[in-house]
Amino acid sequence: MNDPIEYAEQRGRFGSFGGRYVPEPLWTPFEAVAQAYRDAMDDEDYHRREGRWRQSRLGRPTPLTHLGALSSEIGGAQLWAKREDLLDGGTFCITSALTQALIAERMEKSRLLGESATGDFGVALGSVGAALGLDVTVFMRRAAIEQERLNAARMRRLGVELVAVDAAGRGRSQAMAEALRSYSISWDETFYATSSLASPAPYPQMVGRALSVIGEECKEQLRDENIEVEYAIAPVGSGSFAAGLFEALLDDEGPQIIGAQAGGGPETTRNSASLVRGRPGVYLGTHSLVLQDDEGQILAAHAEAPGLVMPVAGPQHARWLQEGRVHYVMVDDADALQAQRRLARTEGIFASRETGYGLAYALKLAPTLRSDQHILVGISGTGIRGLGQDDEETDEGGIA
Amino acid sequence: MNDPIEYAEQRGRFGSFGGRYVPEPLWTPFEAVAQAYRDAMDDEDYHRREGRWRQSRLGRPTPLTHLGALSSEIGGAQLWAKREDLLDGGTFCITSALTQALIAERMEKSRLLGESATGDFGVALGSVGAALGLDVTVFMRRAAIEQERLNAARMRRLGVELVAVDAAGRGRSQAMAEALRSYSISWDETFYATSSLASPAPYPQMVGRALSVIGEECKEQLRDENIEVEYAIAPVGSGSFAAGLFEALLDDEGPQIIGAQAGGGPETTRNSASLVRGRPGVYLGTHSLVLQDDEGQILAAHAEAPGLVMPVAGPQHARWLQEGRVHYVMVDDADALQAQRRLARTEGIFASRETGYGLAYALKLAPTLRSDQHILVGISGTGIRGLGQDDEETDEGGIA
Amino acid sequence: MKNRLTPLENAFPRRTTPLLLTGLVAGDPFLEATREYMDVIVDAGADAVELIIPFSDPAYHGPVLRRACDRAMSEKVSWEAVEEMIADFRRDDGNTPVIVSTYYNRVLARGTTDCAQGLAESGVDAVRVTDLPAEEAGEFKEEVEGREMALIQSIAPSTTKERFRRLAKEASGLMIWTGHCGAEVTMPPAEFRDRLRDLRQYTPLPIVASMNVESGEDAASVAGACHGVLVQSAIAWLIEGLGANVEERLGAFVADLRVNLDNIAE
Amino acid sequence: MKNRLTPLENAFPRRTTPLLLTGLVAGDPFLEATREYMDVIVDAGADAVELIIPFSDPAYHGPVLRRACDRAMSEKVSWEAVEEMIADFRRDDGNTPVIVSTYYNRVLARGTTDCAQGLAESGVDAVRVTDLPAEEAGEFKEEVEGREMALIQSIAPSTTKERFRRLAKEASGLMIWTGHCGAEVTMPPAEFRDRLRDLRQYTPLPIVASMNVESGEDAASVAGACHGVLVQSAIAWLIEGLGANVEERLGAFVADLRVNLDNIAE
Ligand SMILES: Cc1ncc(COP(=O)(O)O)c(C=O)c1O
Ligand SMILES: Cc1ncc(COP(=O)(O)O)c(C=O)c1O
Repeated sequence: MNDPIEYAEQRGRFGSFGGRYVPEPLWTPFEAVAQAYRDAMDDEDYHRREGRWRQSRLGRPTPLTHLGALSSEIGGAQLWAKREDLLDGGTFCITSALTQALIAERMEKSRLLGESATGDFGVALGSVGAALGLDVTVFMRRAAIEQERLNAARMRRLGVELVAVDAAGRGRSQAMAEALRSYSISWDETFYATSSLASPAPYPQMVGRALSVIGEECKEQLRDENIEVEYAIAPVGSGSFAAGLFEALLDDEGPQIIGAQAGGGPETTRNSASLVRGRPGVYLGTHSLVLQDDEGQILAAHAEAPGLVMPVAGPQHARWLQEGRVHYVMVDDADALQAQRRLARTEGIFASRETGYGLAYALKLAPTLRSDQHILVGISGTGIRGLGQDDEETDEGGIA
Repeated sequence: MNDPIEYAEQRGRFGSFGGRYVPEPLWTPFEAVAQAYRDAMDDEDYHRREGRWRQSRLGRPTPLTHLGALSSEIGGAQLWAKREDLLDGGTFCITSALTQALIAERMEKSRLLGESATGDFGVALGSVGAALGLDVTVFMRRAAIEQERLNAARMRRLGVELVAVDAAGRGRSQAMAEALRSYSISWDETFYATSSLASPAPYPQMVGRALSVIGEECKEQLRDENIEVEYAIAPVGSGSFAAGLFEALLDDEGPQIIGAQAGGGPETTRNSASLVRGRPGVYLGTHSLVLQDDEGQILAAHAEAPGLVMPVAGPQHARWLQEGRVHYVMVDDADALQAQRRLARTEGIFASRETGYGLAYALKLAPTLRSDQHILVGISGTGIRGLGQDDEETDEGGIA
Repeated sequence: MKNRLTPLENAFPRRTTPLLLTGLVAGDPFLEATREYMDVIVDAGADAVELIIPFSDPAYHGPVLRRACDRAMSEKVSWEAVEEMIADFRRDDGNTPVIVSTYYNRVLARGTTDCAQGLAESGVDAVRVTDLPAEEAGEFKEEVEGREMALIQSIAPSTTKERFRRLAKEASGLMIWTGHCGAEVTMPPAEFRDRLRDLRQYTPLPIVASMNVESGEDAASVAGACHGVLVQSAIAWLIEGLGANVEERLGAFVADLRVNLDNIAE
Repeated sequence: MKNRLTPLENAFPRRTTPLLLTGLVAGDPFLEATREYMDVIVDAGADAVELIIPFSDPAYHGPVLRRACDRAMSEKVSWEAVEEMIADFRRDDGNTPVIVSTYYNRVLARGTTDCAQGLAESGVDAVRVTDLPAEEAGEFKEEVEGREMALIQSIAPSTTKERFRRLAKEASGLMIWTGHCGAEVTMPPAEFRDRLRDLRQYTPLPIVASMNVESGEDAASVAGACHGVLVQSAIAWLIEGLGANVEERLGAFVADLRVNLDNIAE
């Protein structure tokens, strides 16, 4: 159990969480993915190729930016931001998409099939798919396609086959279900790719490992800056971004790690805080913490940031919670929006709304610390996506 | 004349081109900028600070990506892309904006004032302005603001004061004129920043030097790849992006360098090819090549890519043309669009339409070369900007 | 070793004609109706009734069953209510096997022991959990089989022969071939026939196919290659249509399936 | 050393009242009209006429003059046509100085020599190039001054005293204080007065202010601090309004400026 990733990959589990809870049609295809993934992990050529692509195409490593202006405005600790908004496509997603596409290539699949809640992962999949000569099909709720016009248009430019799923409610589970159903009849030539850490094995392992490069880079960058952070904070929907940031920093000597979930607000009990309000359960193929009622019915998740709308988190988070290694908190939607806007105004970094949830918590923590202490926040992506829809907001000053 | 940059900076000239052709109210403010800029260049602290910001905030160096799939699809030379689309804000612009903002800070100005044709530079200015605690005012044609909704919305989020200029025609000269008129009564606390290389001294020097980091990085990256390129190609509007890519590669032993300008197409004589169809003249404060009629009236420039709509290029280009160091060509609008789309479909890189002009030329050159020869193309930015307006294009396959 | 002689296994070998298993979503449109449909279906010739306990996110079911679950969800069907209904059915009908199927989260929410106990007490013969593969079933399988119920194993086109043999060794009651995905049947008929002929060598259990059967003809053609059919969506679709005479049409539909299945045995 | 005794310099010292310079965009709305306006303006008391040769992108002019240039642009006003008109004016009026102003690209397109020669031959007294600062003017300045014309130097609020002294040394004819930017006047009146008082020590040339003068009152108030006013936009605005009696109103407006300027001298 020295290396938690290795341990997890062998059993498909993270402590008592994880596993592969899928109907029989999906078992064997996913076992083949697990096998191909294990093979890749043992193959130095694979790691070299992945490393090269990350650097020369995705734009890794991403910078670690000192938020000097914001820190002094708030007073207290110094804030540092890991800039996944500067990756190709504008979000952290492409790092995960690349790994999955490279595994697909190893398996000699000709197509990537995935689901996307916001289109971010769809764009990422479209990019790496095109580069590797793989067809790409993305399932997305029809309402989400209409809302995320920008990402829909980008996917079309990238040649993605975009499949609209008619389903009520927000969040990605419906589109995931459709994608999986389609995959169950096409797995022979198709690779299922997911943006969600809450997925059947080997996906939480595979996605978690792919994204752990985020935290590895941070560790090195903090060393270069000669800094030790007191806190590391990231937003948690399904938790893939957060897991990517946290993994390398989970160390008894390391910082206090905080996963920020959408907690709704004073006027609502609706939230996406699976790791605060959820109970153990099995959903979307994994045993983890799930927002559910007493009868085991899944509750609709809510967050102002569409990327966080998820009633279940990846199983490693359930384990980290259980073991007390990560602290999960709820952040009000309004505070998150506030934090997102403040980052834009004060630092000129227009980050995703998802980012606001982690940042809002950091902004509350900072004043309780000394100015020679440090907080690391993860920026999951740029805020451009959201502009496709809410540019009617003119409350922020019009045109002269 | 060993170092062309140094030479130019001292006289404000590039050979017989360049200079500072401005009315008296602007002379002294620009001379002060020139002085501050010279001081900064002699100040190691300045260079250190600039380098640090570039790396830790802007995302420099940007990757050099081998376009393997496109190269083999085309046949012939290997194509390599310099990825300025991965910079903060999604275009090369922020590198120039940063330098200007840092000079403004040195001059203890409290405001940045600039013009933006597409909003790309406005977003860049907004970002660095916010980070440095400077107010930002951006002048933009009203029609452009309406068309570039995405960038307008981004600027608002960044707290930019966006001033709509009512002016006919495309291109940036009208907005530049308004910005300069406003600056002429506010220079005391304001710094004028420009996206255009075709500007009065010291701007062509300052912007050219700031952006020359693009080519410096390429040189190093090509050395790391152990590659010598036969051609280096970039789109040229005012030519700041291209100058940034070219400067470090201008070497007798170096590649053939090609500036691609918007040439219209078979059905039109309208173009933006100042360096092919232009004659020497003075416009926008600089002596360079200008699209004009026999009476010296400026001709309206045309290009499908708004960033290239410019009837005059930066003075260094005029000099490079005169000295035969760079070859300037016209590329059809239709071919450029084709190239942009092909890059998205084949490589998963959704670049700006401007990029298509350089790439289209590269795609014609490549088959004439051997597969162990190499071509470098510059990607000036992402294509997202354009999606804000033409997402009604459904010709590329709808939603299933 | 678990007890292989569950009531389910005992019930089937008596028949010489193909098996007709019929599914109903419990609580669609309300529980009393389901209870009546059970009688109708059994009277019309079904060999067993599967009761689908509605789940909020029946991701692996096709659109018709998802709509049926949606309707049933608004009835807030509790385990206790379903069990009462089954017990009531058992009072009238001591023989026809009842299979309960659901998603694993509903089982976990109640607790695997309580769930198995409650179902066993109400007279359930077999349990099927859509998203619980054999590899993850350990604990619940013991709870179920320890109470003389079968935990039904599914197989699918993607199941390798090697895996099938492993699954078959541990299976009880019957096995269900999941041969469609929502609507589309996932394997061409000839291949299906060959595959099933092959698989049947490795298990003494009946293999019943879920193949999107919509008519007596469909049923007959599918059952020619295996031991019977499981019909779910077509029944939910009939119930969705409602109208005054839904029970009449339901009975006629099942009777037609029965006749067609019996015909191929002759 | 250049010849300082241009006709322009000779013309002004004769007056004891403030100078009234008036600008017209050549070709707005057509050249014949401009020719007539010149007479009207001079008859009403202007000391000199500035003819603005239209440029496609008069970036450094305010909105009124840019619109005037736009209108004149559609007339495609060539150098030759303007020169013919000036020559015609000179045949009637041998004294009133004529200043030609434009942007440098129009000069370059013709060639600096041809341009200076053509203008000199038609009877022009001074040339003003909006975007040609002293530092860039070398060659053209020689061409102009070599032909007994002045190349008029502008000064502005941003001009330092040190720079002013350098500019004044090289200046000929008169100097123009560019004290507004399109519409807004760029320096408060008191500061303007102080600054001009200071500058006047360093040059024998008259300093005429371009200060967005819109009325006789404005003119008087500005001219109190310098040697006169240059009025452009207000005249272009009058012409833009057109109507039947535009010449009448133009004459009345200039006459009013004249009266107000003459009053302060008394
Ligand atoms: C920008 C952004 N941030 C955060 C998230 C949440 O990611 P995760 O579900 O991996 O926690 C998403 C998901 O789409 C996203 O797009
Ligand atoms: C994406 C992009 N590419 C190219 C250009 C042209 O740049 P330049 O005028 O410096 O040649 C621009 C200008 O805005 C741009 O936005």
